[in-house]
Amino acid sequence: MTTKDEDEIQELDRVTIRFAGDSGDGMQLAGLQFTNTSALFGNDVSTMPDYPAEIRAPTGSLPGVSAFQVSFSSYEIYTPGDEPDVLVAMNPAALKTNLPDLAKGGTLVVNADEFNETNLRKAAYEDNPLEGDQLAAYRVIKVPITSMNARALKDSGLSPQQIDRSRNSFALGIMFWLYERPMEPTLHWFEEKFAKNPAVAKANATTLKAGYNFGETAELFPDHYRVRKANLPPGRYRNITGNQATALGFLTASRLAKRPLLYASYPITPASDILEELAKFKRFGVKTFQAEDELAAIGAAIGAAFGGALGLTGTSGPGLALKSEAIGLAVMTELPIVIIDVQRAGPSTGMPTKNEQGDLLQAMFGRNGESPVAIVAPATPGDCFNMAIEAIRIATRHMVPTIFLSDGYLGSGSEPWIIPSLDDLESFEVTSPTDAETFEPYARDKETLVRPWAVPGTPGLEHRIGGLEKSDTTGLISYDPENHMRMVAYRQQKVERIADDIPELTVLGKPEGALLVLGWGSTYGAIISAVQRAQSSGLSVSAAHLRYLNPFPRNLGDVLARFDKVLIPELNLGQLRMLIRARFLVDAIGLNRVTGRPLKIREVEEQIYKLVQQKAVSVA
Amino acid sequence: MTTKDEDEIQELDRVTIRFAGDSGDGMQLAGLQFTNTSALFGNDVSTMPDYPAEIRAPTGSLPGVSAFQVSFSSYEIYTPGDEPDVLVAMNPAALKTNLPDLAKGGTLVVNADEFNETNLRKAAYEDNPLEGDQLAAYRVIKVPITSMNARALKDSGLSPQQIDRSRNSFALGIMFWLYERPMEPTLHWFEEKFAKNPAVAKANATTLKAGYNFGETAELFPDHYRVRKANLPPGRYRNITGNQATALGFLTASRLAKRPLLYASYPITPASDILEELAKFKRFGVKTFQAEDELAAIGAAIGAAFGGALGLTGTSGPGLALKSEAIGLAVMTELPIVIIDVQRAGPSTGMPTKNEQGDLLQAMFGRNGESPVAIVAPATPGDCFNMAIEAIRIATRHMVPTIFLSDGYLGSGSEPWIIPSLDDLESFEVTSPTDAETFEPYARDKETLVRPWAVPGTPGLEHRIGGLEKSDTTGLISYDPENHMRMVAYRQQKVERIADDIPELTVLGKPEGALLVLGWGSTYGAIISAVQRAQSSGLSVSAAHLRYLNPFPRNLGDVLARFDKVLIPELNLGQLRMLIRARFLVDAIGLNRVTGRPLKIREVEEQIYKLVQQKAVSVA
Amino acid sequence: MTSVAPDPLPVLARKDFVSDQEVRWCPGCGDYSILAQTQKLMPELGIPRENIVFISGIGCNSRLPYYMNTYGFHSIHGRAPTIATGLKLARPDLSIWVITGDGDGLSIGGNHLLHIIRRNVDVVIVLFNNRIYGLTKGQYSPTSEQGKITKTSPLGAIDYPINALSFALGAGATFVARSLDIDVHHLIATLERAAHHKGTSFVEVYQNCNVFNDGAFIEFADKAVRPDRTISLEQGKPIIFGKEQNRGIRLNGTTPEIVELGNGVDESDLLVHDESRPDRTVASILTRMEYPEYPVPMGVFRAVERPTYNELLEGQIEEARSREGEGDLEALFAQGDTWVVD
Amino acid sequence: MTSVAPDPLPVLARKDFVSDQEVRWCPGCGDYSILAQTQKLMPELGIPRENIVFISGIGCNSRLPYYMNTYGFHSIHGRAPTIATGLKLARPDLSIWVITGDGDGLSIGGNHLLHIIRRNVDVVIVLFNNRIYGLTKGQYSPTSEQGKITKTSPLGAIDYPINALSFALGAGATFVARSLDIDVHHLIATLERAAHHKGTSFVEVYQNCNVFNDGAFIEFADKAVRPDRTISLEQGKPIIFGKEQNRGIRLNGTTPEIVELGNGVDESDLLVHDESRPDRTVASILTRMEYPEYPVPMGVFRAVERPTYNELLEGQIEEARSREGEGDLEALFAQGDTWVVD
Ligand SMILES: Cc1ncc(C[n+]2csc(CCOP(=O)(O)OP(=O)(O)O)c2C)c(N)n1
Ligand SMILES: Cc1ncc(C[n+]2csc(CCOP(=O)(O)OP(=O)(O)O)c2C)c(N)n1
Ligand code: SF4
Ligand code: SF4
Ligand SMILES: [Mg+2]
Ligand SMILES: [Mg+2]
Repeated sequence: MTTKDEDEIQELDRVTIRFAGDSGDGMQLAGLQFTNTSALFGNDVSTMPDYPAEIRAPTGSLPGVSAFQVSFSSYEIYTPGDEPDVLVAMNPAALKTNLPDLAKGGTLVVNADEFNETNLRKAAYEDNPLEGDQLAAYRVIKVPITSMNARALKDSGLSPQQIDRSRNSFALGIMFWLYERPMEPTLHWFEEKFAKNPAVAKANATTLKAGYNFGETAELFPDHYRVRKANLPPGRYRNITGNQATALGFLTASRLAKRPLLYASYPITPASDILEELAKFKRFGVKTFQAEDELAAIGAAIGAAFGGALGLTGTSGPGLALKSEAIGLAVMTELPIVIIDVQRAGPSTGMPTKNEQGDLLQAMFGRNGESPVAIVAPATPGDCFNMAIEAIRIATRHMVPTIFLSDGYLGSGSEPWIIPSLDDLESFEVTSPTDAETFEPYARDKETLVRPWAVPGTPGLEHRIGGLEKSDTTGLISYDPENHMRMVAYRQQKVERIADDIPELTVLGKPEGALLVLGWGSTYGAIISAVQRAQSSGLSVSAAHLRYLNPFPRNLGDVLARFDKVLIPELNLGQLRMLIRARFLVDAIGLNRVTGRPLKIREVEEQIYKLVQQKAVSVA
Repeated sequence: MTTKDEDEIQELDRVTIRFAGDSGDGMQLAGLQFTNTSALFGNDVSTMPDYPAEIRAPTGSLPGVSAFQVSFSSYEIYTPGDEPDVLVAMNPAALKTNLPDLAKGGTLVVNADEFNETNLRKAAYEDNPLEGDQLAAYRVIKVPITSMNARALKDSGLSPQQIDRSRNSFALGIMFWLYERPMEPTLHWFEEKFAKNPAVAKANATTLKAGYNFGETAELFPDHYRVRKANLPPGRYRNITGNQATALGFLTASRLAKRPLLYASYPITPASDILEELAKFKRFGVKTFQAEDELAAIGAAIGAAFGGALGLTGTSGPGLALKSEAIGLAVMTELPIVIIDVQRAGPSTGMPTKNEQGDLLQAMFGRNGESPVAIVAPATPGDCFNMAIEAIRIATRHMVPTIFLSDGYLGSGSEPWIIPSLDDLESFEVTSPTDAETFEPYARDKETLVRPWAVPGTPGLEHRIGGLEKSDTTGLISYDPENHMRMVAYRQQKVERIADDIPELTVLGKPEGALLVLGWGSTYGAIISAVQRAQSSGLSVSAAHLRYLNPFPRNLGDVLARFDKVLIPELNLGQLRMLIRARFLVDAIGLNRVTGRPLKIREVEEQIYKLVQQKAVSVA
Repeated sequence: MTSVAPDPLPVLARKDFVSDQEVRWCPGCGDYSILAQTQKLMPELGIPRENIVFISGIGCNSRLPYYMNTYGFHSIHGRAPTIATGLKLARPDLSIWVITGDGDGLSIGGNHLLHIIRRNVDVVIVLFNNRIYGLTKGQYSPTSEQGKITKTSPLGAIDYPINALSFALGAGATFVARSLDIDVHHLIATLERAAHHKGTSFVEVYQNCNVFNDGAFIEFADKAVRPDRTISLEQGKPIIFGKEQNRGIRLNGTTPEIVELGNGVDESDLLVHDESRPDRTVASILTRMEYPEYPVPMGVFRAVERPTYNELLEGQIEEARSREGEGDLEALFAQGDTWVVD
Repeated sequence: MTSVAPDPLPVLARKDFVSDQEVRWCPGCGDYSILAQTQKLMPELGIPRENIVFISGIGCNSRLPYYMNTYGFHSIHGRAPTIATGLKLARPDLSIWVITGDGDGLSIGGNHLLHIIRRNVDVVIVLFNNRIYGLTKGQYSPTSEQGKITKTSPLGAIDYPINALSFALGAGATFVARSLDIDVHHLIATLERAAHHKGTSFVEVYQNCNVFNDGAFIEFADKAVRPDRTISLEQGKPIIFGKEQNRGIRLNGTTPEIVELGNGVDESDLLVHDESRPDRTVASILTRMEYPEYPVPMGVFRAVERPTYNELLEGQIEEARSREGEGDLEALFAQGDTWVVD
């Protein structure tokens, strides 16, 4: 998909760059600036940061490597790219840990200055990879970034240490030149960010330009590239991470439901951002509570919900495990709390900064007794906003604890997001009874089986709830066998009937065919991209993505029935697959990657080709 | 099945009696004495207590009723009976709560003295049920037990209160006469039990005999009954409850594995007995630790296992929820702990004294990430002994946390148990490495994938474990993507391969046919009885009972494939059914009762007839 | 569902706080008295019934909310303080009471108790201390004496007990008091003080479990010996006790001593009780006076003012609003770099 | 897998306790020093390396076991004391060290810390107090000052902080001490004392997190001001401090006062430090002396003897055995009424 143009400018549809360096090298900043610039320029973008687990591992060490991947394109994209086309490696450790991901034939920009003996030893390189044939498969561009940056800034008045700290801007400058990006937004950003320290702002500006000029002047690069604007839906955009979108979504839900929000949480990677984000919104009346642990956090959410507020708690997998018992209490008391789980790689502490979809079955079943909850899962960073609102809508309309299953990849990844207008968002009524004459705490709506949300402070509605089995209608304690059977069934059916209140599952592609690729959560991008590619090669394959996991959309069975085969890619050993097989007795096939990394388009594509071999039908 | 004999003695195959009265009425004692006497006499027996949830609800109140059901027979039985043939009701509240269960045409022995205005009001009776037609469907025997007991003891020197407290012995005396039981064992027991208080011992003896004589003399009973000895497997027997058998089983496992046992637990109904039982066994070297909560209890078990001891913890459903996170740690560190879950009715606090099989999916999936554990489930009270040993054997041989799924019905129900001889029990070797040269903490056995259990105190084997992902073989921390995938797979396969080390599933009845009734846990008795009855009516039905739930016995798929239909009765909404459907894509049918009560033979029978209608085949 | 204009505040009586649920503790249980005093106190507080919430964990004690005709929440074991915290933060207008036990509050729930107290969330906590697990039928609890024989300690408990009030003071409690189930006047007065305190009020009530731990407190709490074996703390007064009011407590350095009045010892030598001492040392010394070495102090040990967590949180919201203005959601949506695609 | 006769006990050196794992704290982190002192101390203890176990929870601090060439367990957040308890009960022969942090030990793990201390399980607990959550990148912790601005408290923390040592004393700790990451001699001496104490030894170490809470202790811990702003507690000695050793602490009633020596005030007026006071009051007063009001006491606050939980448990087993004889399993199987079917 490359077209050569007269000016030594190659036109590309999509490029993926990974900036990799030491934690101290500012790779996240460089990546973000590249992202924002590309987005402002009009590309579609998608990003994925990759932090080390250690706070600050020793400089130059392998565990200290920090990376940021950005994919930008002239068409709509859904993932930050399977593998980078360009890798910027600021030191040997960064090269070592990231090279395996670089596309064969890809471009490698290395900071040659850092390939000294000490650093090579820290990265456990026996020989200098820049010498010899090790990198023959790549286009290697060696740039003495450290020294060129130092030269550019020799008159800046900054200390050598400070000077070194702007090497990332030099590297960014090179990339800007290589992909024809404007420098202005970044120059502007330097001014704002370092307002208190104009010398630093200036130094970064200087070296950014130096890098840019170096790209233009040096003959290291045979040509440079152009990625045209994407044809995106019109609107005002910003770049947003999933965790930001989650925070904004719940804040907005509180506005739409006209109920105050209490967010109670205990910090845990990769969910902490949400607490940190919401803590900034005090002027919106949001209350945040950093609890002593996860049990206390959900307890507080339940207390808030009992008080008529939106009780929200958030955590990651190990914290969800700790909340299990209390979620059961919310099931029994039928209070509308929402539990955010930003999943990470498990089991146990696992790999806290890595990604996985390992908590679906925990969310479904991780409680004693028959204890159904509603579950939703956003598909993209921006979709976290929508599904947060949906989670609150479902919880409050159906008086049911609702689990919001995000993951680390969604949470820290970003994409352009059309800034919504409040008027476009539907507000939903949440009512509480006030009539003492007719009030019964466990009287149920005939249609939805929902009990009333009676709130302290309402005269005449004084009542008691708790974790013991309730008597139908009155809510008093009951050990009656048939009452228990009835209540168990009510709780189950209440959740099942939510299916009437959520959208049907839409199929991307033809409504029937040889293969349906069914996914959920953050694998959306990889699946859609793979299916679109396969479709454009004429394969009879469609995709469907579940954003509602309990209950399933009401037409799911019908959708499944119209395909010969069903493939379920998941970042676990087959959790959705198990639910689908059990429910629909469909021999769904799994594509299961549990590596801590996001799913790749190619992995899905390969499976599609395996399953729909030779079966290609012509597309009319 | 009744044969009249010359002496007005009717011969019966099986009788079920329920003693019901106020919590203070000593119904449990009366029931137990009847049980022991019947067992000593040679009947097969099966029992079920039914305590109120309150410690001591107000005398005479409905929630204060306590009951004990015993079934005894001349053939092997597996349940305490679907419904009592005889109900002894010591007051109106006992009548009210228990009458619905009495078989139509059954015998009702009531303490007529207690049907006074106060008691009737407490039991919310508008009219005295002993007057009028309310009880027309039963054979009602009104006995003024209170006054007759008082008369019998007027010279006992006891206070009126003390005298009233032996009413249960009077009632027991009547039952002894009615079913031709010897009084000696009970008289002997009074002497022992009240050794410090001979006046009380004597009073109980006196009134027991008075009751017996009343039965003989009064013409209230048209005849009395005989239930002949059962033809049980030979051996020395005792009566044992499931919780007792559990405690003995783990104690024995410790002997067989030659590893000391630490039982760490936090009290919770219905699991507390096990802690109380094991606490008595200090002379066996068992250590018990009443922890501050369930999280601490499992932590202590993990610590003990790290130290090379058998780390055991026990709880009920809500406590299992609290242990979730730590079970994940045991999965990751591959330490052999055993977690007992004596299930009770949920969700949440639910109905603590009632029964359910609601925790199977929690046991399977209630943790973050892919976190497989082994699961076993005893089928009868006595089987708790065997499966406890199996749990330890599996945990230690496969270095895997193992969940022992009992339930309240098993735990407090009892049955005759052939006292084993230690020589008949196979000991199993549990080894720990000592060779520093070859030791690697996460080197795996090729066959079983099991890692070595290296124990502190062993020189040269110093190593570190924890909840972060481990590097294959070395056990060092690893964030490597492919290593994670491999380790996730190892942990999963390690559990799957336990299937090679457990017995195949046996089928009761023909190995193929129209219907297989597949069960697990405490429904065993009801299922077996129902299937045997259906078989003897010529139906093509067999039964199979899973005592190993993860992994399943290796032949389960084959077994399922040989039947047209599969019925899975469970005391939940279909948890095993879901696993079976997902795994084998078999359209298994559920029989799901979630009432807090044990399954009834009749309920299973009815389903069998529905599913194998008219299809009866002749039995050769 | 038509809402009517509220009547003028009705005058409530005890019976208005009695729910329609039959009380189901063992006959003779100390819980009855605590319930009765609590119900009696409620009308005195002048708080509309609908603004009162009782939250409990699990245990015999934790059944109390069912018997109060207020809003109530019988939650899960040990977690009542967390629910109370969430409710208070969401609804600072409510009067919130936490009912807990020695097991619920000090065993499984110890951490939450610690943290609610240190945060000084404005709730009343009543801990029913019967030194046993009642509901689960008689295992030892964290307040059981060492050596106590129970179902789970057939050879005697080997845990060293927790002193609930020392624990509360250690957590920084602003209000700490102790009372006795059977001393009904003292009990209601103590609960009333707790109700009026702003911040976390922690009240331990010695409660007899006549089924599993009968007479746990009888040696000093029995009416006949109570004046000699307990102290009724009174604000601003020297600490005097005894049927004859002839004995007192003096501090020798930091060690309390029992002294006889007379023979050169007079009231001025005695420790003067002051609940409001900013430092908690003296209160702490008092909490560690245990029978039989000392008479057992009853009453309010400490009552000081410190901003509550809920106030501080509301304060931050107001501050943020006054500084940055009411939040504008759409502006927030559009924060940072934005661009337009048309 | 042949087991060999053990060599005569080798003399170990610090390097024998250094594992092959690369240390991964931030450069400049106070954890390095605590690790170094711990490694240095180990050979002094004369305990075979294989009999030492380090158990930690989660946090930066909790990485320490990886760096010790002993047995180690990096467990889950807050639960290290429970694992240590189980291990000690199963294996009383081992020397067990618990490594925890202000978040791990006092937030999520507060209850376990309370209970292991009150039971007096014989382990050493070292709490790295950096007054911040390090590993999760800078949220406030239960020891953060009120008003502290962090990621989760952009307007300042509103929690009232926990004093770790007061907490430990309140839990009935038999050994309580405090030291400082950068005061290496004091630190190793303190850890050594803790190692030799029988029962739960609780040591708080002020630890600088130079990334998220740099300089948290610098105001009094900086070498230049340390003599004037801290106290080095010494057993049996009057409490004197200051570069010139010219100031001391006197108790006025129960309130500590700073006094200048001279002008009629001499050492005999001062509080004499006695770690072994049976009553914890004075130790408690010392733990609550905080900068800038007071100089900060460092060293051993309390060291008293009380039977350990593990000893008591072993004792009960021996007692049961000597009274009832070794358990006979088959006799136990056949307990109660039995009958024979032939
Ligand atoms: C998670 C959990 N663990 C254990 C239990 C069982 N349990 C209920 S109440 C209780 C202890 C009660 O003791 P306490 O708080 O002193 O209350 P009391 O009954 O003495 O009033 C226990 C262990 C439970 N309900 N939930
Ligand atoms: C159940 C659970 N909740 C939350 C976390 C996230 N977490 C890890 S360490 C930590 C706090 C660390 O603070 P501290 O104990 O003070 O250790 P430091 O990093 O400061 O040494 C938190 C909240 C976790 N790992 N597990
Ligand atoms: S068991 Fe004890 S505490 Fe519980 S209700 Fe009965 S007497 Fe009261
Ligand atoms: S974040 Fe702080 S405590 Fe953690 S390693 Fe870095 S400096 Fe040390
Ligand atoms: Mg209690
Ligand atoms: Mg910290």
